[in-house]
Amino acid sequence: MNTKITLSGVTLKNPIIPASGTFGYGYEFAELYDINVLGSLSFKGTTKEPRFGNPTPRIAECPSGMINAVGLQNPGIDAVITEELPRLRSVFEGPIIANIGGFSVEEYVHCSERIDKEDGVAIIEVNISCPNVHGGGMSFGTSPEAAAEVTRAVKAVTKKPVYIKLSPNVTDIVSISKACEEAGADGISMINTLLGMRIDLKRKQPIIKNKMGGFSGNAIFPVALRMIYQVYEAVKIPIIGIGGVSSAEDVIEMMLAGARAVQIGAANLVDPFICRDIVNDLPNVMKKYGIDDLESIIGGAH
Amino acid sequence: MNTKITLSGVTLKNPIIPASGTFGYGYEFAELYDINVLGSLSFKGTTKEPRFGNPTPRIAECPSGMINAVGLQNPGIDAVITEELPRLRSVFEGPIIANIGGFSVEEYVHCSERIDKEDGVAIIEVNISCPNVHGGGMSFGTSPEAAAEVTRAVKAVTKKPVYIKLSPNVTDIVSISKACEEAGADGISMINTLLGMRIDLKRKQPIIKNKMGGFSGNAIFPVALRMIYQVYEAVKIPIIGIGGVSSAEDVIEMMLAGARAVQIGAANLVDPFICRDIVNDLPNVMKKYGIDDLESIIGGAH
Amino acid sequence: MKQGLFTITENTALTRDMYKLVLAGDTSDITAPGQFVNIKLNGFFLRRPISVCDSEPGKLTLLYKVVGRGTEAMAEMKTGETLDILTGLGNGYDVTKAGDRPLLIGGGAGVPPMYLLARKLIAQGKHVTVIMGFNTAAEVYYKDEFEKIGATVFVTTADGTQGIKGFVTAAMSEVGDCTYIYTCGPEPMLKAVYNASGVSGEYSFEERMGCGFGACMGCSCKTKYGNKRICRDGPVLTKEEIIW
Amino acid sequence: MKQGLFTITENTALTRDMYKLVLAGDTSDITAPGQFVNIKLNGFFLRRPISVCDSEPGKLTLLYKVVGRGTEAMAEMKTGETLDILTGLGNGYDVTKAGDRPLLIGGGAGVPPMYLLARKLIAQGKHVTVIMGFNTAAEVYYKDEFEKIGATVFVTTADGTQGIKGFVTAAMSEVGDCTYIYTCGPEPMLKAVYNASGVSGEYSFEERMGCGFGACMGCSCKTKYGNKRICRDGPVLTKEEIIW
Repeated sequence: MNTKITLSGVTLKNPIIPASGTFGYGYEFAELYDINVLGSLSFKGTTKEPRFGNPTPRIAECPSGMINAVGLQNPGIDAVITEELPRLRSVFEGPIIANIGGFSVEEYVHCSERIDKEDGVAIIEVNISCPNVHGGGMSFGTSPEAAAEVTRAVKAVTKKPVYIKLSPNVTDIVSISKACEEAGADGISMINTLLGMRIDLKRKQPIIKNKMGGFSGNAIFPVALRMIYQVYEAVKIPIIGIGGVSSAEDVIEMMLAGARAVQIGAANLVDPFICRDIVNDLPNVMKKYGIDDLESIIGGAH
Repeated sequence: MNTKITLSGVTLKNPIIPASGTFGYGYEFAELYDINVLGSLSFKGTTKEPRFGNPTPRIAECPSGMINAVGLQNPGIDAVITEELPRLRSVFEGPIIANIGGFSVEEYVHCSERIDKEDGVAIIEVNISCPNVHGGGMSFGTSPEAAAEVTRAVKAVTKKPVYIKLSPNVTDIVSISKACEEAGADGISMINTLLGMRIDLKRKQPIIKNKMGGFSGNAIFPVALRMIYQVYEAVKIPIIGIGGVSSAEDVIEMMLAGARAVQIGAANLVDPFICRDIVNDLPNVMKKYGIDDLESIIGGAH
Repeated sequence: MKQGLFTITENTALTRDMYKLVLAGDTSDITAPGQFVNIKLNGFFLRRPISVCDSEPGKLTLLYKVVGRGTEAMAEMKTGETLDILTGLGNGYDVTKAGDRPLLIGGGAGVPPMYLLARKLIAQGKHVTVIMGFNTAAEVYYKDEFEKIGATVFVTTADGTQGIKGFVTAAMSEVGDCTYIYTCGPEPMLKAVYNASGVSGEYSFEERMGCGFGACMGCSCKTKYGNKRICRDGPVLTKEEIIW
Repeated sequence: MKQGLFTITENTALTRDMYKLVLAGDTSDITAPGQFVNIKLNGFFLRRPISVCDSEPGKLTLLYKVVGRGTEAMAEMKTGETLDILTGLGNGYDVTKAGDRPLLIGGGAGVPPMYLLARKLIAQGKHVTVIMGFNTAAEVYYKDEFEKIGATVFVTTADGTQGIKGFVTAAMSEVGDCTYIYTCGPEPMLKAVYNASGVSGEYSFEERMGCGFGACMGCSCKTKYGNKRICRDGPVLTKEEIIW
C-alpha cells in the first residue's frame, strides 16, 4: 500500500495536507497529535504586514459548510519567519507549504523573497483568491492576465516551486490555470472558498459584519471536483485539490478527478483530529477500492 | 399577516413558486395536494423540439444537495401548448411562469412567440443558464452581450413580462443582470444550478454519464443569497430568488437579501409536499420574526 | 403515493451485505408487487429507493443491499427508530398477466420484489416457480421463505457452490414451459432472460433516481412506446416495449 | 482539549427557553470554571459552544438557551443519546485572584459558568456573592442551586417582577465592597459592570466561533495586550486588557 506522492520533486509520505487558515502554524495541533503523520501542511496565509483582519462577527454557519470572513489575520511575514516558522519546524519535520497573501504584486514578491531563504519551506502557495480582502487577493484570481503577472513576479524571486491558489468564483477557471502555467507556475492549488452570505432573521442584517465571506465545507466538494477535473485536462502541472474534503473517500475521489495531493480545510475546524484520522483510514479505503499506489489513480477518472 | 406580493404587475397570493424542472407541468403534484395554495409555478423547461435529454445516469448525490444532468427533457413547445398547459390549467388557477429553454436566439424567440398567446401564462422565464446542454443555454448566461441579445429578441415578440434566469457560474453576475435590465428584461430569476461533479469510486468514472451536471439543494443557498444580494443593489427590476430554499425561514432570508418571490427546486424532489408546507409555515415564521407584510421585507438586509 | 412515518421493528443481516428491515406503518398505498418505497435518511440529501419485499396492512418488509454510505447508515439503524418514507411508488407487476405457470426470476439484490409477487400469485392458485441467481452460496437468502409459501425454487450460483452452476438462464431450461416471466435484477441478467425466454413478461429496471416519483426526469429511459420514467412509469416494463 | 463521547442522562427545560443537559463522560480536561465545551449536532456543520455549568469526574452539566435551529435540535435530544463533544476549551476564570469576598455577576444565559466558579470558590472558604440578572421573573433559573451551595444570591429583573428592579448594576451597589469581580453576560452588561466596578475582575465574552479551539481565527478580538482569540485565549479577559 503506497500512499507516497510527489509534488514538483517534493516527496510527501501521503497526500494529506491541512489547508491554509484552518491549521494555524501547526504547533497548536501538535499538542493534540503528532503532526508528523501529515504529508505536508499549508500554514496560515501570511502577508507583508501584520493584520487583524476584518471586524467580527466573521463566521456564519451553512448547510454542510460555513462562511468565514477572517480576512487574512496574521502576524506578518517578519514574525512568521522569526517566531512561527521555527515553532512549526520544532514539531514538524515534513515539507512545509508557505501560503502567501497580498494586496499588490510587490507584496507577493516581498513575502516570497523572504520565504525563499527558509529551508523548511518546500513550496510557496500564492493565494490570489482570498474573497475577504478588498483591493487585492481575489481580483488577481479572476483575470488570467493578473494571475499570470503575479506568477511571473513570484517565480522571478524564488527557486522554490510556486503553486497558485485559484478562486472558484470565475466563469472560466481553465483559462486562469493555463495563464498561470504559461507564466511559469509549478502547480495549482484549487479551489479557494466560494463567495457566500447568510442573513440573521432576527436582526434582518447579514450575519457577517463584512456582509459576505468565503464559503467552505462539504457543501462545495462537487464544485471543487468539477473544476479540478476541468483544469486537469487543460494543464500539465500538478494540482493540489482543495474544497470540502472530509474523508479518505473524498481524498480518493479528488485524486481521481486529477488532484495530486489534497488539502483539508473546514473539516479541521469541526474535527481537530480529522487529518490524522484520514491518514489512518487511507490504506483501508485504498484496499476497499483496489488501489495499491495512490500515484496510479491521479486523474484516473479521465 | 399579508403574504401577497406582486411581480411585474402580477399578483401572487404568496411568494412560493416550485422551480422549473422539479414540478413537471404541475398536474402530477395536484394528485398529492391542491396546488392552488401556491403563489405560482414555473413549469418544466420547454424547447422548440421535443427532447429526451442526456443519457443516464443523470443524477448524483452530494452533501446537502444533488447533481442533475437531465438536459431539458421535454415534449417540445407544441405538445406543451396543446397537452401539458391545458392539463395544468385544469388544476391550477394561479399565474403560471413558462420556462423556456433554447439553443439559439431563434429558438427562444419561437417558443416565446407561441407562449405569448397563452392566457394562463403570466410570465415568461427565459433559461439562459442550463449547464446541461451543449452549444447553448449556459453560454448565453455567461456573457452580458449574449444575455442582452436573448433578452431583446424575446422582448420583441411578447407583451408578457420576461424574466431572465441567470447562471451562477460566472465571475460577475452583476454585469450580466444589468445587461439584461438594460435590454428590457422585466425581472431576473436567479440562480440556476452550479456546475458540479461526482466520481464513482468503484468504477473510478464520473457518476453522471455526461460527466458534469447542475448542482442544487441546500448546499448552494449561501451562494444564491450572496448573488441575489449583489444583484439587488445593481438593478431596479424584481428578482425571483432560487437556490437551496427548503423552509419558510429560507424564504424570508432570501427576501431580505432582495428576492421578491422565491422558487423551491431540489427540495421538491426530496419532499413532494414541501411547497405546501412552506406556504402553511410562512405566517407562523413571519409572526416569529415580527413581519406583518412580506412586501415590506424585500431587500430589508441592505 | 403517500408520505408516512414508519417505526423499525427489525433490522438484521441476512448475509454479509443483505439486510432485512421490517417496519410498522401505513402500507395502504402499496397496491402492487414490484413497487418501491423511498426512504429519507438523516445526513443524506436524496431518499433511498428500496423495492417492497412484502407488505401487509401495517407491516412493511424491505430487503436491502449495503452498497454505499447511505445503505451503510441504514444497516446501523436500530429498532424503535422512525423513518420518513414515501410509499406506493412505481407501477409494479401486473399479476393478471401471469397465466397458470408464471416464472419469477430474481438476481442478487433483485430477488426481494419476487416475494410479494409470489405470495400474491400463489394466493390466486398459480403454480409459481422462482429462480434466484447469486454469485456464490454465501450470498443466498430467502430461499426458505419462498418455499414456505409454496413456490418451487431453483437457486443458481455463478461458482456452483449452491444449486445449479451458472446464471439464471441455466435454470430456465430446467424449468421448462412457463406462461409468463416476471424478473428483476442487474441489466445484463435482464437482457439474458429476455433473449432466453419464449414468452412475454415484465422486467423491472434500475436507474439512479432523483425524486422517485416522476418529478425530476432523472431516470428516464426510451421504450418502444416513448420515453418513460423508471420511477413512475416503471420500474416494470413489458417485454414488448423494451429497447436495449 | 479532548474529544469524547458523552451520554445524555438528563435534558429538561428550566424555563421557557433555558435547558439543563446532564451528560456522562470524561470530564478530565475541564480544568477551570468559565471554560466551555463544543458539541457536534447531527445535521449541523459547526459545533455548538456551551459554557460549563458544573463538572465533576464523569459528569458534566450544561445549561443552554434555545436561540436557533441548533439549540432547538438540542432541546429535542433524548436520554441515552450520545454526543461527540470537545471539552476543556477556553482559558476559564482564575480562582486564585478572588480575594475573600468575590462578586460573581451573570446575566441571562451568562449565569451558568458562575455555578462551577461559585462552587470552587466556596470550597476554598471564600464568601461568594452572586448577582443574577434577568428580564423578568419567568426567566429566573438556578437561584436555589446557588443558595444550596452557600452563595449569597441577588436576583435582578428589568421589569421588577422578582428581586431588585433594574439591571445587575442596581444590585452591585447593594452588595457593597467586594475583592474581585467575575462576570459573564451580554456585552452591554459587561460594559456596565466594568464601568460600575471599582475592583479588578475577569469578564467572559461571547463571539460567533468557527472551531472553538483557536484554529480558524474566526472570533478574534483586540485587547490592550494584543489580538486574542475569544475561544482559546479567552473567553475570559482581565479587566485591565479589555478594549471596548
